[in-house]
Amino acid sequence: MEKRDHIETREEYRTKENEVQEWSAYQKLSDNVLFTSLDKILNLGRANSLWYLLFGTACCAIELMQTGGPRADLDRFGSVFRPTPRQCDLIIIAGTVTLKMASRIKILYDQMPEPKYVISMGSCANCGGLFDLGYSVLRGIDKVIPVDVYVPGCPPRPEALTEGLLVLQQKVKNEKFLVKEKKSI
Amino acid sequence: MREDIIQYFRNIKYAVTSVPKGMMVTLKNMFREPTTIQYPDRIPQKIEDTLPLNYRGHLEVEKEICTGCLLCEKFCPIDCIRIDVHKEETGRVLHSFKIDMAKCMYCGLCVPPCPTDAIRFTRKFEGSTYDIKSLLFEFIDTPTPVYKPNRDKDKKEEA
Amino acid sequence: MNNIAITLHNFIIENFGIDINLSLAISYFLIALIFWSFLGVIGGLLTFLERRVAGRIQSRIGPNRVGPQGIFQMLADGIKLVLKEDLIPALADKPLFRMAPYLCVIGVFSALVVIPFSSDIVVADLNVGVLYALAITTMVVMGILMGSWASNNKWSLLGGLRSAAQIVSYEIPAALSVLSIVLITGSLSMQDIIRAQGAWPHQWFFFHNPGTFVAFFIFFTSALAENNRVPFDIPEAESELVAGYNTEYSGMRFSFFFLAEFANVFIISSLAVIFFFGGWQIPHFLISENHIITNIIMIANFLFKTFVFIFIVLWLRWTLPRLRVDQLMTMCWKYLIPISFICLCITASFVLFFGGKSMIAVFIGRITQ
Amino acid sequence: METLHTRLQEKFPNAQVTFANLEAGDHYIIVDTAHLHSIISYLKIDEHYTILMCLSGAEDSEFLQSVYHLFSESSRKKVTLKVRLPKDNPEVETIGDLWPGAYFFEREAYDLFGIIYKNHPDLRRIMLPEDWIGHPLRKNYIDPIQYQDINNERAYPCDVPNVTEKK
Amino acid sequence: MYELEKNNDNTMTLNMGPHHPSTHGVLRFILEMDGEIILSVKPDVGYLHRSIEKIGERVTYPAFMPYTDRVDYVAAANCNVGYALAVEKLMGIETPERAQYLRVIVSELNRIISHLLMTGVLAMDLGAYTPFLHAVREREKINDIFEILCGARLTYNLATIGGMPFDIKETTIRKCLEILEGLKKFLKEFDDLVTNNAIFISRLANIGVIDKETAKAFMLSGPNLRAAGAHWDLRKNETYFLYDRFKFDIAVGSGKAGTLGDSYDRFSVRMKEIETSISILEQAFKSLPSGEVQAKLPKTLKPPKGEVYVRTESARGELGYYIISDGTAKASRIKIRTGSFAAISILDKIGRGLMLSDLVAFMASLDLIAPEIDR
Repeated sequence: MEKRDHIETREEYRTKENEVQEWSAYQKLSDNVLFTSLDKILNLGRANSLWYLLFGTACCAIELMQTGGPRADLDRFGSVFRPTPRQCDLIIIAGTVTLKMASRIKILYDQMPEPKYVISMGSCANCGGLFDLGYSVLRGIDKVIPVDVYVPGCPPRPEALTEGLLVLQQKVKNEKFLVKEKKSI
Repeated sequence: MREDIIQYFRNIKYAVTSVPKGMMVTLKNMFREPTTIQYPDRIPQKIEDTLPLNYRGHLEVEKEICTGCLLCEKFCPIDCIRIDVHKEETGRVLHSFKIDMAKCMYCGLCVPPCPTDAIRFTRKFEGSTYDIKSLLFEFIDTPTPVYKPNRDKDKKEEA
Repeated sequence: MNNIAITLHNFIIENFGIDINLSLAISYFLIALIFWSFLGVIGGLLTFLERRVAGRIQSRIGPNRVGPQGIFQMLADGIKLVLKEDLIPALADKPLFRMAPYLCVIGVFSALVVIPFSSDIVVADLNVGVLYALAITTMVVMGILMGSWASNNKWSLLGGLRSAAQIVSYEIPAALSVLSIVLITGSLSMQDIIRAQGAWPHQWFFFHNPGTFVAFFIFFTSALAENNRVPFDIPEAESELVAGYNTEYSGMRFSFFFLAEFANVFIISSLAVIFFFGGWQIPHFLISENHIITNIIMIANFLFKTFVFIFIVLWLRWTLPRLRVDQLMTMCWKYLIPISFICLCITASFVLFFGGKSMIAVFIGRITQ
Repeated sequence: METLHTRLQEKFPNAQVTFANLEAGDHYIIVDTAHLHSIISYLKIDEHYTILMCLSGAEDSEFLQSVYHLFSESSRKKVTLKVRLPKDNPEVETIGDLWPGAYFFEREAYDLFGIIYKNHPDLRRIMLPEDWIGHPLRKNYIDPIQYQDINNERAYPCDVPNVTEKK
Repeated sequence: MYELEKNNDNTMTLNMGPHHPSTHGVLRFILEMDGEIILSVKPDVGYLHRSIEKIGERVTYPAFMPYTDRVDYVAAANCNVGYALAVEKLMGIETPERAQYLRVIVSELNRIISHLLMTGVLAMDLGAYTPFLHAVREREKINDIFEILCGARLTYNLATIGGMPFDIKETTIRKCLEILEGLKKFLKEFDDLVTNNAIFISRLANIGVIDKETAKAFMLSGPNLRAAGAHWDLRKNETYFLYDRFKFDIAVGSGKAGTLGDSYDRFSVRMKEIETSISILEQAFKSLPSGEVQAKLPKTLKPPKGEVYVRTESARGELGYYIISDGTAKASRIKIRTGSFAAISILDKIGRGLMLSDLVAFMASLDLIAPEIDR
């Protein structure tokens, strides 16, 4: 979909390490028992409901389908696919990203509401992989959008992607969500 | 006209009969055991152990038997293997053996040429990480002299 | 004791002795709160149920990690949706965009007012209950159309237009098939319709005569279509229109649409039960002296029947492909509406010749003569 | 195929039709650029080579080539036709009017080799974005490291500094 | 069916893709619409152009094998063996009989899972998600077989030039036959659920009718051509890999639901081909000869100067490799002619006058796969 004209571009991408240092004052706040326990509950909710975008670029898309399929069943962890980026928390970059496609993926990423996560699935999305030799392939999706979890494999088998999701869930659970909200005020 | 009317009722009949048929199939499936393998925790056996022996998972290098012949590096079309061999007084010494698992395409072109099976596939497939740099596998921690298969064979014969 | 709001009102006046108007307001507010949160829970539960049923049909499991058997999955989804950023597209019509999901929810939830859960528990037993239920659920189409227009997205717009055409068309066969029931009972009140039926299958309007028998299927089909469920989910057809009218909605607003859809499943199933399957009617030997116990049994009976129909809705959802727009219209205007007229005629003739007695009663009467 | 070659020579005396015999694989016929369209339509209509199997661009040392693989269903024979085009002005007549499906193959050859097909209704880039520079399958093409605002250099750790001792 | 009037004032331009749930990857169509009716379709491909043909010139002949996997990842084995056949023909290598049998086995297994995916996805595009997951369930079982054979699930890299790198064991054959038995049962169930469903038929019948002449003019091949009524199967008409030793019928469209060459025919041809493949596999397992699986080759492959165009019947039609060798270890040009690329050009001609929902069904019935189009 081309929805260039109505995108609210958010310049500030998550810069993970800097944030923690800058807002150390809020960290003390977050040590508060109430905050931490509330954070825990909220994060548990968020982590167990990571809806991913129905979107695959190449070979890994087939494994992504099969991960959603009966054998691996991502739905067990509360992950279902949604066709539109507006309702997604997670975009799984499944496969090769060409230079022509890169800007489209950035648009898709921009269309997703915060908080949003990115899993880079497979060698091609990680760093260009075997198409490193070509001229038209982006060497790593992290050149365009920030990546949270890298899943190795070419393509990763469904269990490997499931593990990637679990690793991401762990990351979501350890985030300090309420404090982040404070920051924007 | 008459055919149209017949068609009209045939359509109704077909819709009424075919829809329940499909519904019976889904109902049957509902009472079958789900085929889901509940990775990672609710399974009787680790997935790794259920995979066939020739599964192409992550690569592994046994540094003790690496001859430093660089064949695997040569056969890899995308240069994801980097071997560092130095010539020292005692002979050739392996200083580093890096495999970039983030870039590797798991094609298996590097494994057959190896004369000693030092580089081989494991059945590991898990390796999700927050940091792509951790997918650069280094197999040599301390400089290791390369393995010389011929001399070893001679020794065996003597014994 | 027709109206629990009045009961509550009396209770408040007796115990707290406050102004009549105020206590009426309080009691209605409380009732509204209880029923709305009930429907919210039902809606959430249905999302979970749908995923589990779908899972089993597709030989997988479905959500099973949050809580025992994943029962708290809906809570996790709820938390997440509330915490999501509320995106409004830059070129959207903002007031309409904000309003649309609420309109949808209001349309669906207001229908609950006339749904009798037992002989006593009904918010308001309107004498035009049937009309009200059919009319107020149509408000959903306003919400959908509004949201789709306001999104400023072509896919949404297509979805909204499809939805408008669909819901308005299918209103006709639904109303016509319910008309057969009204013809028999001579009343538009839900309670009267239920009271005209009995606890046993042969007393249900479903088996009343061939007209009502077919009318049920027409009603159910058109109710499904009004609810945008498969095989009539063309307004949000995933593979065609991305996500249809809710393409641009995110977070809380999307969850309202979502909740409205699932609440609507409950509403249509309960309407089917009320009109054709005897509603809360329980056999005589289960009616005890204690009002509360009787009511609880009635509610359980009603909810059980409703959930059977909810299951059928979900089952259909995961079996059938969807129709095309023109096929949908063809089905409505060429098949459902003529057939529902025929049903109406059959029922009318039954009422005329047998005085509203059911087919089985007439049959038994003939035998015993 | 050689008989076909002689027939073609008889039919088109003005055209240069040469037969190339190689060490291995298929043989092919090199035809004149100006007569390509008439030769192919002759082959399709009179010789019943009704199937166009493949249309591709290629490059040898001096020329760009447009290669046509034709197939006859009735006689089960294949024929490979080639035209050689100068690198500075590679122009050849389109055969899309004979096989409409060829338009897309021609667009691909245009995109990747820069071969211009005359009378093509819609000769745009097909694989690469419109603002791409160069025709990548030519031998002297250098891969870009910058496209729009994306820096496409190899990133660490994929690019470990190469310190390998090689003999 | 519909009056088509090009009235520029009242049309809507709709952008479909590259992220659209029904475009199977990253295709993009610019649609000119009058309400729900499509006036023109402009395919915009290339979002997955991965420069495989250029890479073919940069790597040696054996090292290109993994790249052929990625040409068509749904039927990777077909691409593998096709490439191996092309290079063997260029070099004049004779492949051992058992290796040829193995190639037949892997290509037919792969054809089954490719067609399973296609039929499943077609059902999904029509709104039924369950048949898709059932198809995926059966796919998984055959994926397991591939895992046992070559160690990978999707991108197999299972052929070497001059043979096969693995041999098939007795236990694997038994397991394979078991799965094929299960598959037959599944196909019956699938017929009840999808093929004979009234809604499904009404969505596909008479939609996107391609007649034989148009199909040939647009260079269609494989199942899409056969659905138009052409008795054309490279396995039979241009025998390779000892396909002449097996008895099987060419599945041809019959037009039983509507017109010959409509979407339903393309669907049912694929369903029939699954059955054909099962029977070929059963014959192959019965008559598998013993012997070597790898021909003797020089250490570095340097084909002589020359060129070759070899085509095989892949799951999506004719898969042709056009290899020009200049006598070195690297090819001078590798062109891959695929079925989907030819099929995409017909969308505009047939797509005009369809409704949006029909276009989705039509596209799914053509079985387009993005990497095959873009390579």
